[in-house]
Amino acid sequence: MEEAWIIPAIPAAVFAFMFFFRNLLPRQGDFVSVLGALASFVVFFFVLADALDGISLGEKIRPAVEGFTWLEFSDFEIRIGFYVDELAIVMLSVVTFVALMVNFYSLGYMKGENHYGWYFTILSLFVASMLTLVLADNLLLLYITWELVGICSFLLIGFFFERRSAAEAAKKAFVTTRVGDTAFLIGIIFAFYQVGTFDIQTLIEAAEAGEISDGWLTAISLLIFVGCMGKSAQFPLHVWLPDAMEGPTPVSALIHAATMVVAGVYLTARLLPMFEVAPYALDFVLIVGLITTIFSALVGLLQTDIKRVVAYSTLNSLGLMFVALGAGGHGLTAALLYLFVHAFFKALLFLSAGSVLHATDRQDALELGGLWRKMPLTAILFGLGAAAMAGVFPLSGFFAKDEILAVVLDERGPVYFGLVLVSVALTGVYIARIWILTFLGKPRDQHAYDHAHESGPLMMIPMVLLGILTLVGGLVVFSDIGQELGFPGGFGQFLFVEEPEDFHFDWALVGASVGAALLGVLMAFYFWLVGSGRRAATVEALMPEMALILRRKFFIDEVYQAGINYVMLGAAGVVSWFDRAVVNDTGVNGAGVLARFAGDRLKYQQTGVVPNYALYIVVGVVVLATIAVVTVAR
Amino acid sequence: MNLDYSLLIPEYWLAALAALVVAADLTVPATHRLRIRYMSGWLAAAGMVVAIVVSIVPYLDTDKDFGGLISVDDYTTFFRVFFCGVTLFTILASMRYMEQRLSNPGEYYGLLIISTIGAIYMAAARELLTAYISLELLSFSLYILAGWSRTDLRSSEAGLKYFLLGAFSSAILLYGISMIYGVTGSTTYAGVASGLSGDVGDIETGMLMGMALLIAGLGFKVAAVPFHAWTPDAYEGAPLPITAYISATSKAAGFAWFLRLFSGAFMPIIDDWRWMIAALAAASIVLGNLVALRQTNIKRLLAYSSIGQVGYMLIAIAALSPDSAGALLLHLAGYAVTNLVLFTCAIAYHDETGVEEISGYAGLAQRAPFLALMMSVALFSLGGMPLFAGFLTKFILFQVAVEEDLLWLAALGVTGSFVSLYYYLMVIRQMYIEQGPTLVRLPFQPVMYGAIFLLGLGVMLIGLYPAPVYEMADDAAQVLFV
Amino acid sequence: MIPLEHFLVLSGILFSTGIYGVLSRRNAVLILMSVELMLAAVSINMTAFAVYISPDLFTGIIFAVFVIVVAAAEVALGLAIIVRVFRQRASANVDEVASLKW
Amino acid sequence: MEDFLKEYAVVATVFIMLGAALLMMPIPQRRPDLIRVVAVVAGFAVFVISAGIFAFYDWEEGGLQFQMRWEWLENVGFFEENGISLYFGVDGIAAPLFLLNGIVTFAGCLVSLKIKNRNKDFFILLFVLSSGVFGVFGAQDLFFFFFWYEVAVLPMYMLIGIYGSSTDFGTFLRTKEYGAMKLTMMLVGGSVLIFVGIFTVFVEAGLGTFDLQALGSVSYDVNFQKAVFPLFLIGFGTLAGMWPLHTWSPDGHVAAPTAVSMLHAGVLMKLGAFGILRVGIFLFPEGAAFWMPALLVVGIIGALYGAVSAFGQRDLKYMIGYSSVSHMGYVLIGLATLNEIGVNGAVLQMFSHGVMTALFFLVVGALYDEAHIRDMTRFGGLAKSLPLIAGFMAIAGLTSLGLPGFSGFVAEFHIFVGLFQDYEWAGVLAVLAATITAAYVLRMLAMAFLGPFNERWTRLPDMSVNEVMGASLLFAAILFMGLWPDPFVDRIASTIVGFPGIES
Amino acid sequence: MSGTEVIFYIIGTMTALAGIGVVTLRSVVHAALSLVAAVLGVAAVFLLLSVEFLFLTQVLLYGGAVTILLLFALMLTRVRDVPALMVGAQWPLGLLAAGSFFAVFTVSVFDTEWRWARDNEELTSVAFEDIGDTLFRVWAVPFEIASLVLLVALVGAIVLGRQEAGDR
Repeated sequence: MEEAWIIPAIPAAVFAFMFFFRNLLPRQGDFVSVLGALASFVVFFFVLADALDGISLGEKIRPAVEGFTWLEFSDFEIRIGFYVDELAIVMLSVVTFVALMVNFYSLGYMKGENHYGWYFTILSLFVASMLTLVLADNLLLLYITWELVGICSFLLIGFFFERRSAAEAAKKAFVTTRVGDTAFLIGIIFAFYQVGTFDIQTLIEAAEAGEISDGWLTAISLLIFVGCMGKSAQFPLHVWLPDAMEGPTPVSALIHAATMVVAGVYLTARLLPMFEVAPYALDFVLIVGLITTIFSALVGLLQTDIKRVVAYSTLNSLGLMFVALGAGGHGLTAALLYLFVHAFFKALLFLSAGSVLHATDRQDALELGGLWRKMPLTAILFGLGAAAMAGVFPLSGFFAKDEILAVVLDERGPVYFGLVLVSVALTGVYIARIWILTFLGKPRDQHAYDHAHESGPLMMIPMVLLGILTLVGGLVVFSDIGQELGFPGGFGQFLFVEEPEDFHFDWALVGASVGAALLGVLMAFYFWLVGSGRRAATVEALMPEMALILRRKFFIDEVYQAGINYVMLGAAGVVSWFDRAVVNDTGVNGAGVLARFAGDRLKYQQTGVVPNYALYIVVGVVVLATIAVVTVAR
Repeated sequence: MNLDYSLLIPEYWLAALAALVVAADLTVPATHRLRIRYMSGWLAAAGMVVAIVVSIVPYLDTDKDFGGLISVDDYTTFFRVFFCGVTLFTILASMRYMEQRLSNPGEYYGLLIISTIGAIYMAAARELLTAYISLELLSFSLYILAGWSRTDLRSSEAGLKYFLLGAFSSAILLYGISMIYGVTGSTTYAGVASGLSGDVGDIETGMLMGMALLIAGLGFKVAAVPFHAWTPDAYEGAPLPITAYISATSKAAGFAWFLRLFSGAFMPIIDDWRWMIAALAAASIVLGNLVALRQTNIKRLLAYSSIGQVGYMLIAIAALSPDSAGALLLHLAGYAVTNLVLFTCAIAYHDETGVEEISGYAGLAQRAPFLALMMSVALFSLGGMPLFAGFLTKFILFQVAVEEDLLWLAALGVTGSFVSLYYYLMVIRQMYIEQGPTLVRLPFQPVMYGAIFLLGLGVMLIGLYPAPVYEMADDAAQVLFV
Repeated sequence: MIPLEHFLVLSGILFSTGIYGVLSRRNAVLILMSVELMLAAVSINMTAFAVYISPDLFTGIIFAVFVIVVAAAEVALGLAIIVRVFRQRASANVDEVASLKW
Repeated sequence: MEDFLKEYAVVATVFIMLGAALLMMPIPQRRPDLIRVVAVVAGFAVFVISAGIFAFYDWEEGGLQFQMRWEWLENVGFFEENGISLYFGVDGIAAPLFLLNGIVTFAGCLVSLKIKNRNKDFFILLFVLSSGVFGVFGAQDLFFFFFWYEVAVLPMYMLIGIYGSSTDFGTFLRTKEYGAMKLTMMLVGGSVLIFVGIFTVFVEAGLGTFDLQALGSVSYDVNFQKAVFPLFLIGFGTLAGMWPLHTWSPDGHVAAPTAVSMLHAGVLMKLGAFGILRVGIFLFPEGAAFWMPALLVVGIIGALYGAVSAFGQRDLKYMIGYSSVSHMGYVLIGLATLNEIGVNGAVLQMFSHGVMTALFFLVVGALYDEAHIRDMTRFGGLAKSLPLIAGFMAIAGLTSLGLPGFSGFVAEFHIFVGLFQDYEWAGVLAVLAATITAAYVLRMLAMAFLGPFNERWTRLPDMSVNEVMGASLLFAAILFMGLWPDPFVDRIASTIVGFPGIES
Repeated sequence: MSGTEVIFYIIGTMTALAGIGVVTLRSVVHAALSLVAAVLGVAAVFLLLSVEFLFLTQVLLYGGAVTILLLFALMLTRVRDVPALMVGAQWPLGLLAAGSFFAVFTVSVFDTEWRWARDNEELTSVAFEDIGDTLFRVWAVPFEIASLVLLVALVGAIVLGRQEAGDR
């Protein structure tokens, strides 16, 4: 376990190597990146084995702390330190695995693009940063990697920078998350002044021991959570995520499924003990999560871009995770379980969507349709992912959603439970809808349809792997299966806050959950498949304003754009005007003009006429003499 | 009474030299004169070199007086060298100008040399009559020299204005001297001082009346506001070398007298006259620098800039102390050398092109890089930028003022110097930034360039290694306060 | 005996008159004449002080002698300058000889 | 031998620059190749020496090192023992700044090699500028501190006026002459106050010497400190781009040629902040404590104001110019905290902003020299055809927005932490400015370098080898500090800890 | 009031009037003649102060040489004699300035205690020999300088006054 640092170190080294030498290597060095990801993945298993060595059911693994001081300045110390516990291990498994998958998939998907090697270079940096983020033992290192992840996402989303939309999306992603990061940074510094260190465990201990006043604790928690909101695209900082689909599809998978967006969830989970102590913090998390999850489900209803819908489904999922975290109790377990399985089925969804995109060069579902004939495997895999997303039994998503619903019901009561259930149902609707629009029905764009074909093995292998995991991933909740895999028990017994949680079916809950999901799916079939979507159109025609609002995503982008246009550019305009007119032209030039004006006037005393000059002399004498005589005279 | 005439050898030599130059010019037939180019000039220059040697060698560490009227001490030696040096470089700078635009070289150089005597005696005098008559000697020469040019209408106008105002102001000066004589009963500086220090009661108004008049007269000589008005006109009208000479010698002589008189005679009542000088200084700084902002003629610009410079120097008089005297002498030395560089460059350019307007300097950096460079050096030095003399000398000057609690004046001086940088930069802009009408190189002028180079070295020397000059100045100043 | 002050007042009148002349006259020669008046006032001052204060050294008298000499030289020189200007500009009025300004 | 090297290293930097300038003077204009050789050799030499100074500064020992003193004026006039001495020494604050100037000077030489018109004058002036900067960083005598300070300002007018460029804003024109004059006048105007301050300090101390250490050993009356400190604060602050005395900076930097912008924004502005610290705070700790809240407010305003202004700019150089105002605002904020972390951050930020903004100007200069416009809206998608320019621009931009791994983060983080110690409200605003920085940097990158490729620029060449070398040098410095800040912090801390007026 | 005093006040008044005439008379020739009168009045004052040497010098130099020179100058420069234009535009200011100077001066004269002045003593005339002796002994240097001044004035007058080819 002390060797955990090797896991991020490998992709970091790959990045450094490729940054300088990629163009000297064959194939622009893509294999280096893939091998690096593979190596990380392999090393992860060694670490895992080491961690699991000798722990039994109900025991927590002894966290390993490793690292060195990067910068020391009087009592101010910045460490590069690694902390490995169950939480980190779950995250590591997700990140290393998805990274490997995406690397493989990209070999096929990105073939022939410009800057092919650069893509893999950034990918490696991204993986390295994400792995370090997961392992960081202090907030500052976490923040550093947090930012690095952000910049990688900027570079990757903007990879097709020649598309204006990609450039804009990249910018938007970075700036929006940066807003959250601002709060995060402030929170970190506040925390530093409360406990005198950046160490996460020390902070949690101090919070639990009540060494931090409630006010500070709430402030710190909320500020850090705002950072999480930015990174995990929670309402109202969610706007960047759908746009981020401008990036290459594997990147979307990597960022939106497995890694960057769950960084916020991870951080909240990491600091959950502190959030629990802080007043209001958990409630805030819950409400933000709830808003996001319902909001995104609603917006997802009428979107037609495949990747965008998947993106909204991601928002939806992330919201659910925060709901789970905010619920308290076993929420951590539930959220992490969802995170774990979400990685598989969301990656699967994205990669399938990428496969469609790759094959048809179309992204809008309205131009597709009936593709199952041309791409049956993709259709099945996409459907699998969609079903998991919807929470259909017995796919992995079901188990996780079930857990979350259970937690919400236990901890927060029926109102919240009902709201979550609505979100689940809506999820069923839109995710089924997009699958229907894409793969079923009649082809709407014959040209695209004719050219469609199943993707090559490099892309299909990861998809199939992910499909299998989507199918079976949820089973890790069972104690027996967990023990078979070498864990002390099921997921809830491995990763827990206070006491290990045994998985059990609450049939009423299962019924509600599956019922809601199936209801949603059926509605989708009813409205969009039967009668080729005329019914949906009818419904839409009934309430056009509502449809418009949904299509335009509640106008939030427009509001923000207006904010930037009117507030930021307006402020810039005002400041520019002030700078030019007041500071420069009046203040600086004014002094100069005044001096020159004075010079201009004064120079006319030089009349050229001798008696005038003589007059100056006499006046000078008289003035001097008068003052002297008057002041001294007796 | 000590009447050791050997103390006055340098001045006798100068008088003889003047006679020699005039006589040579008169006697050598015109046909020969053409063959020996610049004959009078070289003769005068060689004579000045001798004069410098004669001024230094026998009088190192001398401290004697001649009949109670003239002191020959370090201070006098300093100014002998100073004035002879200025005259020497003026002569060098005049040679070509004289040949091209003036006539009567013998008389011209003769008058220059004789005026040097006047300047020296102003510095050396310890008595008001001697000083006054020396002043007249210098002034008369300058009136004539200012109006020397026969081809330039402005020249005679300048001579007339300079003369009329000079006569007027010397009457005022004399009236002031008479009042001082009346109150103190003496015209020697020491006598005046003892007449004042014996005074236990209040100061007499008559004395102050006299001082006001005297300061007006001296202020005229050094061109302090409001007695400055002759300066721009005389500077512009006079032939360029004479402008240079006036700006260096006339001003320095005025201050030489100022220093010796005020330290020797008026030190006891410094608190009663300090404000007068301070007021003049402030007015000079403000007016000189502001009006200079709007000038287009290089001579006129330098005239106003010199008015501003006078303001700085007056600060040292207002803050009169042994330190300030040393600082003033150092500043005078730096200022004179700098000004000579500037004027010599201007003359060299004028000799080739006849240009006096600042806009005519456009493109000088490409036509004559050396001239442009040295001119920039001088301008930066005047503007008080480091590496050059101006920075250090002004720094010390203002520092001294602050030592004497004249912080406000020093601050005003620094501000004025800041403003002055603007118009100096405008000249530099013409030379370096603006494109000239032509890129043709100006021919090399060995004499001028040599002189400029030497003077430029002086500017750099004072700026970078001031210790020797400053020590000399300081030694000279100490004599005044024994 | 006449008080010293009375001599001084007389000289003051002459001096002030001279100042007025310089300030108000246009003709350069007349200005020069006014200056002569001022110099005469100086001589009175000097002599009166010399007689009243230090008759043994009579510095003031010597001073007055020099003033007279210088004044004479000044007039000679001034004449030459004025005549020259007059030749060039056909005027000896100072406000007409004012091309140098500003 | 080592002692010898240590003694003369600092003098060498100053006089190699001046000497090279002198050496170039007699070289005829028609031999630009010779000039270039001299320039590069001299630039490289000072780079090596300054790197050596940084490397061999013994931070465990701390204090003044590389000391050398020549008496200049002593026992004459009002000067007493050590009156004015050419006294050089390097402390832990100056050591990184020496390195900074060495790097930027060398990089500036490299990119200036392509100057064809009057390159002799250019290098002479540039080297005078650089020598002044070295002089200030090394000066341990107040007179010479100011002396070199002015030397550094001296050549600016000509450098900008001759080699600069004018900007047409449509409704009005900002000529290079205007920019040059404004820059010079404002900087010299600021030094008027410093002048006055130095006078009063000298008199108040009454030691007859300008030796900075000696002056620092006097404890001045508190009211005197309060009265005099603002003189130094505003005077040096002008050069540091302190709001509202910053307006010379955008106009001046935009008008200046590449190498001059690099040196000026990169190094010269640091002189101001260095002066506030080295002279202002050092001599008047109590006055500083009294005035620092004011500086803090001004610094925050500057940081926000500069960032917002930069956001509104379309001209690349103006954007960088205003971003300099913003970043120098951070430096001032860091100084204003008066605690070790904050001041440490300020010094780090001086270095960081120095290399970063130099890189910015280098890249923009490379672009402008070929494209002849700087309006970012008229570019677009340049990353396609000019990967190097786009890449270095992105690096500079990311450094500027405080991306971890680059130097900006280390510096800004120190400043923020120091700031939050006493002024939480200010800290929030300062962090906000960093966010706006991200916005305008990305806006610029997206506008000019990303998006659809503008076919008009198909034939635009990428950076030349020299420029890439210069940029790489700066990039290396950014990475060095970003990844391994320890050497910097050790050196700075050795002086900051126990510095008068700076609390832990 | 003794006879001397009466004479002094009469002469003083006449001198002052003559001086005023110099600066106010419209005809330049009248003004010049008025100057002669004033100069002679001053000479008379010298006599009253029993300084005969100065009296002689004044009469000879001023009354003779200077006046004639001035008249020459007037003749040489007089093209038109328009009396109305003899006085410049700033004469009221001039009057004010001169008047205030006189006022201040008078105040200071009466305010000052001329402590070096002897009171109530008979004036003794200064012997010519004494003046000569002092002039060449004590004041030798100023005397020599004065000679140079005269020389300069002479040379200057010649150089400036001489008409040469190329004159404008």
